[in-house]
Amino acid sequence: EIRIGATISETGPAAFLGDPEAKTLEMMVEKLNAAGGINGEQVELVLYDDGGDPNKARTFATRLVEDDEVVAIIGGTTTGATMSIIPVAEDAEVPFISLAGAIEIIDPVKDWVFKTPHTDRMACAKIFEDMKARGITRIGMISGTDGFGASMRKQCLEIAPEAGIEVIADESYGPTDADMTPQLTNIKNRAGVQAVLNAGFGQGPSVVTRNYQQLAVGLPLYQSHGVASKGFIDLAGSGAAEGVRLPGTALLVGDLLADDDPQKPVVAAYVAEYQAEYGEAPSTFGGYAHDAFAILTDAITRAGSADPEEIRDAIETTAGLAGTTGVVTMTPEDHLGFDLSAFRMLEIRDGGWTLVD
Amino acid sequence: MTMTTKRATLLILAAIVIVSPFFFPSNYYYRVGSLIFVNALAVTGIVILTGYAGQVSLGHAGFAGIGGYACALAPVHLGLHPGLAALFGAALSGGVAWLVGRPILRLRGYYLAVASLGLGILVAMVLANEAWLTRGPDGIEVPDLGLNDALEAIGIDIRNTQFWYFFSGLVMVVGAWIALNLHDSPTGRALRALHGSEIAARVVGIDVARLKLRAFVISAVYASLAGSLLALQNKFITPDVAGFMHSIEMVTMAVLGGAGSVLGAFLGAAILTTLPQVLTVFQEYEQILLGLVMMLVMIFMREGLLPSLARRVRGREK
Amino acid sequence: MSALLEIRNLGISFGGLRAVHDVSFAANPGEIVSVIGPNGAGKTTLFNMISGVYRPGAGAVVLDGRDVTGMDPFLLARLGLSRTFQNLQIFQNMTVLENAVAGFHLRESGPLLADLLNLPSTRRRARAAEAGARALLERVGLANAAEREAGALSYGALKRLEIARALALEPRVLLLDEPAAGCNAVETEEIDHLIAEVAASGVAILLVEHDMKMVMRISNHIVVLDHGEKIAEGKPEAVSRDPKVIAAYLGPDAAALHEGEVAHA
Amino acid sequence: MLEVEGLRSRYGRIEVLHGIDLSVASGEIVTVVGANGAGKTTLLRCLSGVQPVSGGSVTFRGENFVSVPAWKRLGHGLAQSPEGRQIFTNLTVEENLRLGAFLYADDRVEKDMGDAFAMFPILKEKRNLAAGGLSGGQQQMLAIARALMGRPACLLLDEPSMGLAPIIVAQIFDVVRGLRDLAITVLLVEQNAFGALRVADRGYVLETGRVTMSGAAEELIADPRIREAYLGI
Amino acid sequence: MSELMQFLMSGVTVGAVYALVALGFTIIYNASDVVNFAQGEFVMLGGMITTFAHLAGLPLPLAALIAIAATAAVGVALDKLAIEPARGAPVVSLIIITIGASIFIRGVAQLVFDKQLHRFPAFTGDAPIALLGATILPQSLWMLAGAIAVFIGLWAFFTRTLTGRAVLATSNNRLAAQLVGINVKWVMTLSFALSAAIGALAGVLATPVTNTSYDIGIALALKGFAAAMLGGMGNPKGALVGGILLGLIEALTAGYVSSVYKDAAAFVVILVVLFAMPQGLFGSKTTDRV
Ligand SMILES: Nc1ncnc2c1ncn2[C@@H]1O[C@H](COP(=O)(O)OP(=O)(O)OP(=O)(O)O)[C@@H](O)[C@H]1O
Ligand SMILES: Nc1ncnc2c1ncn2[C@@H]1O[C@H](COP(=O)(O)OP(=O)(O)OP(=O)(O)O)[C@@H](O)[C@H]1O
Ligand SMILES: [Mg+2]
Ligand SMILES: [Mg+2]
Repeated sequence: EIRIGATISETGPAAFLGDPEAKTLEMMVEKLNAAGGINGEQVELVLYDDGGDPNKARTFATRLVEDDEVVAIIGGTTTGATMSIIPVAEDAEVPFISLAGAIEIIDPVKDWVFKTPHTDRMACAKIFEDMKARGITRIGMISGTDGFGASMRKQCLEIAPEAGIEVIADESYGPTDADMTPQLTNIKNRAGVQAVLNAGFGQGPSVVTRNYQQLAVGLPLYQSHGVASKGFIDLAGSGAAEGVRLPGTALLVGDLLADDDPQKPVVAAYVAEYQAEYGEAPSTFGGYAHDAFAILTDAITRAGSADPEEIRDAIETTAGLAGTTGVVTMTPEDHLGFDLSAFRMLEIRDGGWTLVD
Repeated sequence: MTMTTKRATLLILAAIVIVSPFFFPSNYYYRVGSLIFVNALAVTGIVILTGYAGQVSLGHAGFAGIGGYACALAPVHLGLHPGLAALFGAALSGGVAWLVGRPILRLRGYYLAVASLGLGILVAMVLANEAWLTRGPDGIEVPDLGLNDALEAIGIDIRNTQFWYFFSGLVMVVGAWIALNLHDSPTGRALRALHGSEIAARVVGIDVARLKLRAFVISAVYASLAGSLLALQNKFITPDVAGFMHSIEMVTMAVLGGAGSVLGAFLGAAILTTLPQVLTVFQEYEQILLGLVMMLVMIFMREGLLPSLARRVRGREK
Repeated sequence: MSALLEIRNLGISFGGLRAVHDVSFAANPGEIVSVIGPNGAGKTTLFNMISGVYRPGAGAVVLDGRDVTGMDPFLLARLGLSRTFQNLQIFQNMTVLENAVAGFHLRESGPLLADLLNLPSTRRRARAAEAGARALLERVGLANAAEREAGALSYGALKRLEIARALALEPRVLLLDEPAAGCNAVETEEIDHLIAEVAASGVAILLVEHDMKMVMRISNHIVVLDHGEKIAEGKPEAVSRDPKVIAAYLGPDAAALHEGEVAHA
Repeated sequence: MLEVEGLRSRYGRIEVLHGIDLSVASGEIVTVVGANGAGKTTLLRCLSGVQPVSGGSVTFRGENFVSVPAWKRLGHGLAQSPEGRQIFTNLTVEENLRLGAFLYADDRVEKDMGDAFAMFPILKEKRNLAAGGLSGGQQQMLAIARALMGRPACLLLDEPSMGLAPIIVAQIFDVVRGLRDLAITVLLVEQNAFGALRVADRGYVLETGRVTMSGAAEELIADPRIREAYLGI
Repeated sequence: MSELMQFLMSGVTVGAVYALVALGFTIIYNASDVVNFAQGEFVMLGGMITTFAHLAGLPLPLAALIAIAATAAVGVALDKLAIEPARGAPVVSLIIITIGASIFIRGVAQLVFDKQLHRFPAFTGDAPIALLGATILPQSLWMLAGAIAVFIGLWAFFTRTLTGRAVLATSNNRLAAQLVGINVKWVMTLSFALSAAIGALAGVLATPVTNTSYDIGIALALKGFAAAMLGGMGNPKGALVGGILLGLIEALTAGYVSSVYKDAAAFVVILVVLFAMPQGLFGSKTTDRV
């Protein structure tokens, strides 16, 4: 029996992200075991809910390595949780695949730490690329003050100059705020703003989108990958969400992918299974967990052993593995394994996703 | 409280720290143990402020935040050793408590609660938003204390989690000792007196404003040291330590255990720290059970666990 | 020579109500000055001003030649002024003994650090205070209740506990607000003796009390308030015969105070 | 009207009433005297239902009262003016009185309030003041007046004269006497034993939780033991 | 000018939510001196039950009514099962019970419903109403009207009815309340039912604007608490004014100063107000004499 550990924010402020992640892992383990496990061995998933609290995440990580004696850890829904798990994983020499966004997780590269989501920096780059293509150079930003929003804001501001984008308005909102019209009014009234970018997840972006329509701002609105789920369109209302662009993964637009796209079958299978199991569409975040689990099982299979060190080495040699987020090829210097091209620019049209390019 | 209950409390606490490891099946238990000790330390501060002096604070996590971030920032920016940084944090927390305490301690009951809540939230916000200094909501690394390396150098080989277990345990026991000293001392009596009747306390010559302030500062130092211990052993800290939920948690631990008692503080911390760990087997029922336990304890042991248990034991002896 | 405690033209209003207006009198060491008057005359309010619980709206309180008007009670306590309350102010969360020990606060308290570390000096001070407190409880007849929780005492016992706590300060001026309320005639007499004893030791005592027998028995001087104003002042004999006082306060039974207990039978 | 047999009550583990027997006939005025801590207040609290009874019985107008909750007892005609006054300090004087007649919503409430104001004119003056702002004696008057607003058939008074000026004390005893004319039964606890015995028909002496003496009021006044122990004569 | 107007509209929208939560605190507080930290969960239940009843095909008004009734029942259950058995416990213990209850209710909601964000349509559409160069959603007006209506109701209840007076009397002096014939248990039950119903109403009114999910309760309870303290706890006027004021401070700070520190600004204002008025804006001083 192979034990794999996970600590995920199934509840708490990041439950929006963690819930589909946990569901995905449970579903995949079940499926894997039904299919005979890895190399003939059954897999046991030890899953804890850290509620997004980094301190708890660390305790659970300790529990996973010390008490449950898992061979690898998946988790850390948020960057904060991830960062406090890292010392445990490094100390105990157990491979750890994070589901959080920040670039610090893998830069500089740490021996035992990997991650599956795009970095925020990549999301910013993708958005800026699209803006440039539309001739937009001066934008207003509004971001959540939670970890996700703050981290993405920071990355975007950092790379904006080299991308040729000028951020001339910079506003924020709290994770539970219910009205962003003051911030948006300020952005709207700032002379020269050509588009607005909202970095955030959960409740905020839908309110921003509705307020945006209420104020009739009329400029292109970009959201981040944090809202990439069908739920967002429902919450914001398809009227308000019409025309919103955001960088998303293949997951959201599975049926629009080219037939020869290596991600197409993976995405189709995952979405179908998830839908069947839970009666709802998976979100990008569930996809992160999917990829993490896929990378891990792939590595264990190739290593032919459940020894943490050998698993780690095998993860580092992952090559051409098609996930929902991208096609992953790891190296000792790259613990993420894909680049910008894995992002697709999406636009909401008629209440659904369409590919921009 | 008599001399003997004081000595008994210390003995029990010390025994728990020393004897428990013999029953630990794995290192993880050291981790949980050290968390209990750290929480108990913070809650002991609440016992002094709330249990002795009757002043409510819903913002003490703010001081834990100051203590924790001091350990992250002072070594980098001021070149302080992380251990000294913890003391620096404690001094800073004490200083902040001293400055804001004077005006807010004039308030009573819920008004004091909301003012201290505001204070805690302000600290949490600064920690989350002043990313140039604190690196924002995603948190920041904390340098190693280096004490267990030092121990290793003199031949005591001890795992990191184990070191932190004993170290936190030691600090907690010292904290308990001081709190117990205070309880029976003239200052402690004066604090309890002003809890009973502020006006009568003034009439017997107690400088109520000054004494409340002292309790506030002392409890802030406790919270700050707890925050430092947490940051140092996690080697990472996020603004969550300063968050509202953490403040509520501290107060809940204190009340659950029995707000006026140091051993109660330990009991409350132990229960609320281990409960989520135990409840993981119930998966999605965890929150429900946690809430249920809190309610049941307060319904059936309304003065908190320890005083109620003590009463029951005494009743049986009769 | 000025008196130990001097009240000069003291006054205060609540909303439109002049609760106390232009009241003056003085008290010397060893003297028992009683303040009497109908309910709502302003006696307690007067005490509250003298002891710093209220800040007077007008006038001055002079203690030992020093103007202490509106000074915080804890500072007044340091200057030797202590009091009991009409509405009991007991430290309910403490034992009877601890309540009494709290009265020793000024002599008992020392550096905070010594208290935190339980240094010998702290222990010494605490021991001394406890011994003193036990002696006082003995004096007010509560010695065998020392270890009980204060909240569990009957009303009359609490009244006496307050007196013990006030005495613990070794005050130079003692304000007693209805000390005998809730005590029967015999118990009242015990309190009489206690007060007289304390006065004899050189303490100036201000007494508010509705038990006229007690007041007449032990007062050296009586001040009568009505509607916040002083309407009479003087020796017990004279005051109790003052028609104004009889009309406003004593009522027709007043005669009984002088004609022995005849009227009672 | 009120029949108490073998009544026991305890605070925690400490029993303070060890089997009290006492009765009050309809229209009677009965007083209970005793030293501090004898258990007088505890007795009255048991009768009004705010203090648990651990043994014995309380019968009011033929009905077993032990299991009747406190708030229902006023409806049965039993009112109390408690020790320590227990007024609603945050409500106005008038609201206090109105709540005294909480059970009623008829015209008599107005009239009773008028009577209360007539009895204690100072309360009328202060009708809109928060009751917590009253002087001690004024609060005592309010407590008595509030109990009367409840239209009791039997009134329990715990030290009604406490903190009142002599002139008012005399008046209170007159009021008690007057209750007899209104056919209101009174159980009176007093430290002013002399005054109480003078208005009462009968009296009980309570010592550390036990009735040690009882009898007609005149007899008790004349009893040398009482005179020495409680009247200070 | 239109800018200022927009900020004010935003402040009123958000403030109405705070006010509704704060008003919900009032009754239980007035009956027992307990700040019920599960009040936010009542708001959540109002929104969630309406959402799911609506999804199940019930018309919105009916769904809302069911939600309010069901939440009131939860309030009664909370009183009967947790608060009443703890009768006589210190106020802090009762507060901890309400915190436990809030965790419990949240846990149940997460099981019974789900962890997603939800919303149902606004009562009268989403077409913004233009006003002096600013816009406001029709639903915001519903919220404001709701807050004012609840305020008037509560104000009348506490000052015009004997039952309201009895509620105040119960917290002021429980013993005396019993002596004058008030069934204090019933008063508590009534208070919990009313508070819960007001909370649920808040959830029904606000969800189309704020969204709802199983875990919105804590944040709302916190803001509502702050608003209630700003206005003066226990006073309906304080709750209304405190709530709206808090919303306005946040909106104006976000608009004119810094959106990052708008919550901080709100608390700074609260601190300043409390320094000057330790009982909040309309809190009455308790008169207890010595
Ligand atoms: N805080 C206050 N607010 C309003 N009125 C007050 C306040 N304090 C005192 N008063 C009024 O001042 C007057 C004097 O009250 P005080 O308590 O001094 O009377 P007292 O002489 O002590 O009476 P008693 O003999 O009944 O104790 C009373 O009419 C009372 O109502
Ligand atoms: N809350 C309490 N807890 C424990 N014991 C109590 C409590 N209240 C009163 N007692 C005890 O019960 C006994 C009777 O008290 P009670 O108050 O009935 O006396 P009382 O006759 O009314 O005295 P007083 O004349 O002083 O009012 C006393 O010994 C007292 O110490
Ligand atoms: Mg008085
Ligand atoms: Mg009594």
